[in-house]
Amino acid sequence: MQTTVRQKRIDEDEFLEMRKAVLAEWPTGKEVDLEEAVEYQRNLPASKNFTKVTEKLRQEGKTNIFPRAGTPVLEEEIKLVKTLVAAGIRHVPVTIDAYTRLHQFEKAQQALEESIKTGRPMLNGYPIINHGVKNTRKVIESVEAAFVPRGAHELAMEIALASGMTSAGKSSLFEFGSYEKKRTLEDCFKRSQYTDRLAGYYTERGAVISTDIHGFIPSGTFPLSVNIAGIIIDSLVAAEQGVRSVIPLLHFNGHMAQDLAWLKVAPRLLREYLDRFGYKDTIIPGVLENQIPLFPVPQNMGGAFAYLNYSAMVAALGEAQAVFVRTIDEGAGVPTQEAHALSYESANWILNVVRTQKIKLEIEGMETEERITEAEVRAILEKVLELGDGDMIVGSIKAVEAGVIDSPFCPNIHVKDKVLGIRDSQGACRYLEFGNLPFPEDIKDFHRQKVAERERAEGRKMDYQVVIEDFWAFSKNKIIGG
Amino acid sequence: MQTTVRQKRIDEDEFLEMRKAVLAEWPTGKEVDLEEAVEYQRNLPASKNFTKVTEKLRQEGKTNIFPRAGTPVLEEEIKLVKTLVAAGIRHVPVTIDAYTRLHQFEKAQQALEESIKTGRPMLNGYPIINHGVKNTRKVIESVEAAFVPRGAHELAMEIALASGMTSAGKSSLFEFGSYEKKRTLEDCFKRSQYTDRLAGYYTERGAVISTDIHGFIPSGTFPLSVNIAGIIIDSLVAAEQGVRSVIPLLHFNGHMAQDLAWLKVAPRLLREYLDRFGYKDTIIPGVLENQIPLFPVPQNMGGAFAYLNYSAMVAALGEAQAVFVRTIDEGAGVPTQEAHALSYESANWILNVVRTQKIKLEIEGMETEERITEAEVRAILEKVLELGDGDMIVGSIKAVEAGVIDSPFCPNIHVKDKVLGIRDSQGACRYLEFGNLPFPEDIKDFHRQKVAERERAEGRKMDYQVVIEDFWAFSKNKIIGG
Amino acid sequence: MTRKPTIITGTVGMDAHVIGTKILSRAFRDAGFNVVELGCLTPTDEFIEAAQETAADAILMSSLYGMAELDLRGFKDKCREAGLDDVLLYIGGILGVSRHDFKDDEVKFKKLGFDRVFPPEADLKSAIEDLRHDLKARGKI
Amino acid sequence: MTRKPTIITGTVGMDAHVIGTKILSRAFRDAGFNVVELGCLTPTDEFIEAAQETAADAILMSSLYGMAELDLRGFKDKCREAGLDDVLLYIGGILGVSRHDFKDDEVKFKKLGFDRVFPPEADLKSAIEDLRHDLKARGKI
Ligand code: B12
Ligand code: B12
Repeated sequence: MQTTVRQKRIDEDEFLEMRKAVLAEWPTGKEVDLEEAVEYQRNLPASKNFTKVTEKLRQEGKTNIFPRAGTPVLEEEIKLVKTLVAAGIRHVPVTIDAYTRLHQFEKAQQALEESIKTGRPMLNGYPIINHGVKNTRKVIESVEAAFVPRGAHELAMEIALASGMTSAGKSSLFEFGSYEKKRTLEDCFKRSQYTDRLAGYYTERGAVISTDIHGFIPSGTFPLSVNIAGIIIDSLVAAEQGVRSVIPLLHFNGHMAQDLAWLKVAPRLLREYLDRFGYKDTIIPGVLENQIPLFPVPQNMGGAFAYLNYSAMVAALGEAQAVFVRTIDEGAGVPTQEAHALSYESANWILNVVRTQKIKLEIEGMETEERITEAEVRAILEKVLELGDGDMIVGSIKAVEAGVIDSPFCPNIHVKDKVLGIRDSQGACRYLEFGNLPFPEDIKDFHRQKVAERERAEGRKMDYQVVIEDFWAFSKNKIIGG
Repeated sequence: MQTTVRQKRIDEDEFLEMRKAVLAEWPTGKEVDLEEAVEYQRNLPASKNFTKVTEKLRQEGKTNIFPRAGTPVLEEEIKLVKTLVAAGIRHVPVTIDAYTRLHQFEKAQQALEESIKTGRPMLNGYPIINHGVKNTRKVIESVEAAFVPRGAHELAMEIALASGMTSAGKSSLFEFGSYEKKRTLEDCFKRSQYTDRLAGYYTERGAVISTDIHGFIPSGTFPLSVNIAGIIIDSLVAAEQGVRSVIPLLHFNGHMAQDLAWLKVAPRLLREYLDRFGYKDTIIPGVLENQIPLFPVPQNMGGAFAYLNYSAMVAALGEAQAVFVRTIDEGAGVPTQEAHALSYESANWILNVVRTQKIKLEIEGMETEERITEAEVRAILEKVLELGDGDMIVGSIKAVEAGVIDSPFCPNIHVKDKVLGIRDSQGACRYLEFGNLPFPEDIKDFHRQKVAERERAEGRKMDYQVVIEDFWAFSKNKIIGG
Repeated sequence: MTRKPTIITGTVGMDAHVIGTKILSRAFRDAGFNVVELGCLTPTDEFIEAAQETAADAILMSSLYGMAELDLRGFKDKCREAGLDDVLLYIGGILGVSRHDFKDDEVKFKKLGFDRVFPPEADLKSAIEDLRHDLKARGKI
Repeated sequence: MTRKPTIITGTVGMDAHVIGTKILSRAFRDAGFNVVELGCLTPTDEFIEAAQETAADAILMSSLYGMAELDLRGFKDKCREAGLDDVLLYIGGILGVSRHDFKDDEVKFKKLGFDRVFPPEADLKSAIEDLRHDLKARGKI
C-alpha cells in the first residue's frame, strides 16, 4: 500500500485552507474566530491551563482524580463540572457523544433537542459541535479547572480549543486500535495531524495547548511496551505539528513492580526520543494514569472498591499527577452520580493519605521490568524507523501491516492480532505469543522462562484458555486466573 | 504499694488447687476434664491449631483476614463460623459477651435463654461459660479452622481450651489499659498468669496452645513503642508460665514506613528478649495486624472502604499472617452480615492480589523508624527491669505508677495519662508530650524536630487542639488533621 | 454433533466493544461450530445478510454500550421478513444503561424476540450447552 | 459567662469507651465550665449523686457500646426523684446498635428525657454553644 501521509509539519497556508472546509461542516463552525480565540486562551489563568495545572500538581506532590464525564444538556453539563471541581478535581474531561464522534451532527442535534424537551439525556456525551463556542465557554467559565475534550476530531477540536479547553487529547493509535473497525491508521494519523497542528498554532502564539496521549491501549493482560511505543510515536507526530506539551496517559495492569516501572520508563524514553528528533522544547509536564478496567463483574461491590483503591494506591506510589479510576459501577453500566461521588471519595482517601507521606520506594524486580520494557520499546521504535526510512508515520503504518505493532482482541480489521499476553506466576504481564513483535531473542527468552515457570507451578500448559482465565482474575479477587 | 505477684511459674500443685475454685464458679466447670481435654487437643488436626495455621500461612506467603464475631445462640454461632470459614478465614475468634467478661454468669444465662426464646441476640457475644464444653466443641467441630476466645478470663479460658480452642488470647496490659477503669495491673497479671499457666499445662503435654498478645493499645495517634514494649512484657509473662508459642498482635497507625518498620521490629525484639530470659523454645509463628479504627464517621462509605483497603494493603506488604480490618460499618455500629461480607470481600481482593506478587520493598526512612522504635522499646524495657530488680511483673507495675509505661486517653484511673502523640508533616506518629517515658535525649530530640518541622510548615503551634484534629483526619480523607 | 451448525456472531450497532464477541466466537469454534464472525460495529442488516447467505442456525449477538434496545427495535420482524423465522436469536453483554437488575434485560429482550438473554458474567460453556440443547429441541442436530 | 456553670460528664453503664468523654470534658473545661469528670463505666446512680453533690447545671453523658437505651430506662424519673428536675440532660456517642438513622436515636432519647441528643460527628464547639444557649434560656447564666 502506498501511503501519502508523512511525518512533516502541515504548511500554514495549506492548514488554513483545510480549516475552511472543516469549519463549514456545521453552522457553529462560524463561531470560531482563530485570532480572537488565541487572545482568549492567552488571557486564561494558570488554573485553566492543562499543562500548568499538571505541572503544579507535580510540584506540590499531589495525585488528582481524572474522571470521565459529559452530558448533553448545557445546564446539566455545567452542574456536572461544578460537582467535579467541588470534589477537588482540576483536570476536567468533556466526553463527547458517540454520534458526534461518528460525524452524525444532524442526529446529535435531534437527540440534543429531545434531551432538552424530555429532560432525559438522550446522548452519551456532550455534543460539542451542536453547542458551539459560546455555550461551551459558559461551561469552562463556570469553574476553575483545566478542560480537555475526549473523542474530538477536527471540527470538535476547533470548537473545544476556541472555547478555552487547553489540551487537545487525541491519539491516532488509540482511535485506530480501540474505536475503529475499518478506518486505516493512515487516516487516523491525518486526523491527528490536523488537531495537533491546531494546537501548535495556538502554542506558537503564546497559548500552550498540551495533548494527552493514550497510545495503543492493551486489551486484557498485555505488557505495556506496545502502548509506550505508541505514546512516543503519537507524541512525535504531535511535536512535529508544533505541540510543545505532551502528557502520556499510561495504563495499569495490576502488577506493582511493572506498573511502577512503566511509569518511570515511559516519560524517560519519551524525553529521549523527543530530544533525538529535535523537539527539545516540547515538555512533559506530568503523567496521567488509567486503571485498567478489565473486568470486575457488576455484582462484586467489595471487589470494585478494592480494585479502584488499589489503582489509586499504585498511582500515588508512582507519583502520577492524576489517575482515572473506574467507578464501582464500571462493570454494571454508566455510573450514577452517587457511584461517581462514592468512588472518588474512596480513591481520594488513598491519594491524600499516601501522597502526604512522600513515599519513595523500591520494589525488588522493578529494575528488571524497566530494563525489559525499555529494550522492547526501543526495538519496536527502531524497527518502525527502519520500515519508514526514518519517517515515524510511514514506519508505523508499515509496522501495523507487518505486525511489528500489534495488540490482541482488537476491533480493527487492519490489525494483525497475532499476539497474546498472559500473567506469570507472580502476576506480571508477559508475552505468550510474540507474533511479529521485533524483540531480541534474550528478551523473548525472559518471557518464555517466566511463562514456563508458571507452567511448572500450575502443572499445565499456558495457552489461550489460560489467557481468558487471566482476563477475569480481578473479578475473582485474584491477579492470576485459574 | 507492695505487690505480691511475681514473674514466676505457678507451682503445679498450687495451680491445680486454684483450678478447683475456678471450675466451681459455674456448673459447666464440671464438664472440664483436663486429662481428657489434653488428649482431645492432641488429636486435633493441624488445621485446627492456631500456631500451625499461622505457620502455614507464613510458609505459603499468605495474609488472611482475622475478623471479630460471636453471637449467643449455639446454632447461630455455628452458622456464623461456617460463613466465616467459607469466606476463607482460618483463624476464628469467638468474642465473648460483656456479661461473661464481667463475671455476671447469671445475667448471661438469662439473656441467653431470652435470646433462644425470642430469636433475637440479647448478648453482644458468645456466653462460653453458659454453653460449656459440650456445646462449644460442636462449634469447633463444625469447621476446619483454628479458634481463639476473645475476652476470656479464668473459667472462660478453661472451657475454651477444653473445647478445642488453640490460642489463649489474653493480654494483661490490654485488659488493664483499655477495658478496665479501676482494676489494678497487678490483678490483671494474676488473671493472665492463670490462663497462661493453663496454656502451658496443655503445651507441656504435647498440645501447643499459643497466645496472641495485644499489649497496651494506642488510643489515637501514638507511636507504637509503648505497645511493643507491652507485647514483649506480656509474652515474657506467658513464656514463664510455659507458653511455647506467642503471636504479637500489632496495630497500624497509617504511616506506611512506620507501620512496616513496626512489623519488623516487634518480632525481632520479642525474639531477643525471649532468648535473653531463657525462653528459647518459645516460638513466634507469625504476626497479626489490626487496623487502627480511629475514627471514620459513619456517613463516609467511600472512606470506610478506602481505609480498610489501605490497611489490607499495608498488612500484605508487611507480610503479616492475618489482619483484622474493620468493616465499613465500624463507625456506624455493630456490623451487619452484609457489611462483614462486603468488607472482607474487598480486603481479600487486596490481600490476594498483593501477596501473589511476592513484593519485597524498601521505603526511604523505614530504617530510621526501626532504629527509633527499637531504642524506645529497649529504653522502656530496661527501665522496667531496673524498677523491678529484674522482675518484669514487679517492674511493669511500678513503671505504670511512675508513668514509664503510659498511654493517652486511657480509661484506667491508675494510668498517668501524661503523654500525647501527634502526626508530623508526613503523617508519621511522634511524641508531643513524653510524660515520664524513659527515652534518651537524642530520641526525644528526633521527635521534637519532627514536631517543629510541622509547626513551621503549618505556621502554628502543635498542641492538644491539633492532637484532637489529628484524631479525626482519617474521617476527612487525610492523614494529618487541620 | 452429527452436523456442524453455523452461527453468526458480532457486536451490533455503533458499538465498538469487540473483546466479548471475539472470545465467544473462538469458544464456539473450539466447540465444533461453524462461526461467521462479523466483529464490532455491525449493523443489524449485516447480521441478517450473513445468516441468509450461510443458512445459519443461530445469531449470537453482543452489545455493551447500553443502546441495544434502540438498535434492535423491529429486528425480529426483519428476521421474519428475511425468512429467518427459524434462526435462534441469543444476545449478551451489558444490555442496560445504569446499574440495574439483569431480570429486566431478560424480559425486555425476550419481548424483542430473543430466545435467550445472557448477563455479563455468563459462562460460555453453559451457553454452548444451551445452544446445543435448543438446536436439538428443534431437530437441527 | 457571669457564673461558672457545673457539668457532669461520663460514659454510662458497663461501657468502657472513654476517649470521647475525655475530649468532651477538656473542651468544656477549656470553654470555662466547671467539669466533674466521672470517666467510663459509670452507673446512672453515680451521675445522679455527682449532680446532687455539686448542684450541677447539666449532665453530658456518653454511650458508645449500643446499650444506652437499656441503661437509661427510668433515668429521667430517678433524676426527678432526686430533685434534679432542672438539670439539663445531653447525650452523645453511638446510640444505636447497627447502622441506622440518627433521627431515630434523637426521637428515642428525647422520649427518655434528654434535652439534646448528639450524633458521633457532633461538633463540640457548637455543643458548647448549645449548652450556653440552653442555660441562658433557663436564666442560669
Ligand atoms: C474495554 C472497554 C472499552 C474499550 C473497548 C475496546 C474494544 N474495542 O473492544 C474502549 C476503551 C474503546 C471503550 C469505549 C467505550 N465504552 Co467501554 N468499556 C470497556 C469495558 C471496560 C470492558 C468491556 C469488555 O471488553 N469486557 C470483557 C468482555 C470479555 O466481556 P463482554 O464483552 O461482557 O463479553 C462476555 C460476556 O458478556 C458474554 N457475552 C457477550 N456477548 C454475548 C453474547 C452471547 C450470545 C452470549 C451467550 C454471551 C455473550 O461472553 C463474553 C465472554 O465471557 C466496559 C466495562 C466493564 N468493566 O465491563 C466498558 C463499557 C462497556 N463501556 C462503556 C461505554 C459507555 C463506552 C463508550 C461509549 C464511551 C466511553 N466511555 O469511552 C465507548 C464506546 C465507543 C463505541 N463506539 O462503542 C460502558 C457502557 C455503558 C452501558 N452499557 O450502560 C461500560 C459498561 C463502562 C461504564 N461503566 O460506563 N470501552
Ligand atoms: C476505640 C474503641 C474501642 C476501645 C475503647 C478504648 C477505650 N477504653 O476508650 C476498645 C478496643 C477497648 C473497645 C472495646 C469495645 N468496643 Co469499641 N470501639 C472503639 C471505636 C473504634 C472508637 C470509639 C472512639 O473512641 N471514638 C472516638 C471518640 C473521640 O469519639 P466518640 O466517643 O464518639 O465521642 C465524640 C462524639 O461522639 C461526641 N460525643 C460523645 N459523647 C458525647 C456526649 C455529648 C453530650 C456531646 C455533646 C457529644 C458527645 O464528642 C466526642 C468527641 O468529638 C468505635 C468505632 C468507631 N470508629 O467509632 C468502636 C465501637 C464503639 N465499639 C464497639 C463495641 C461493640 C465494643 C465492645 C463491646 C466489643 C468489642 N468489639 O470489643 C467493647 C466494649 C467493652 C466495654 N465494656 O465497653 C461498637 C459499638 C457498637 C454499637 N454502638 O452498636 C463500635 C461502634 C465498633 C463497631 N462498629 O462494632 N472499643
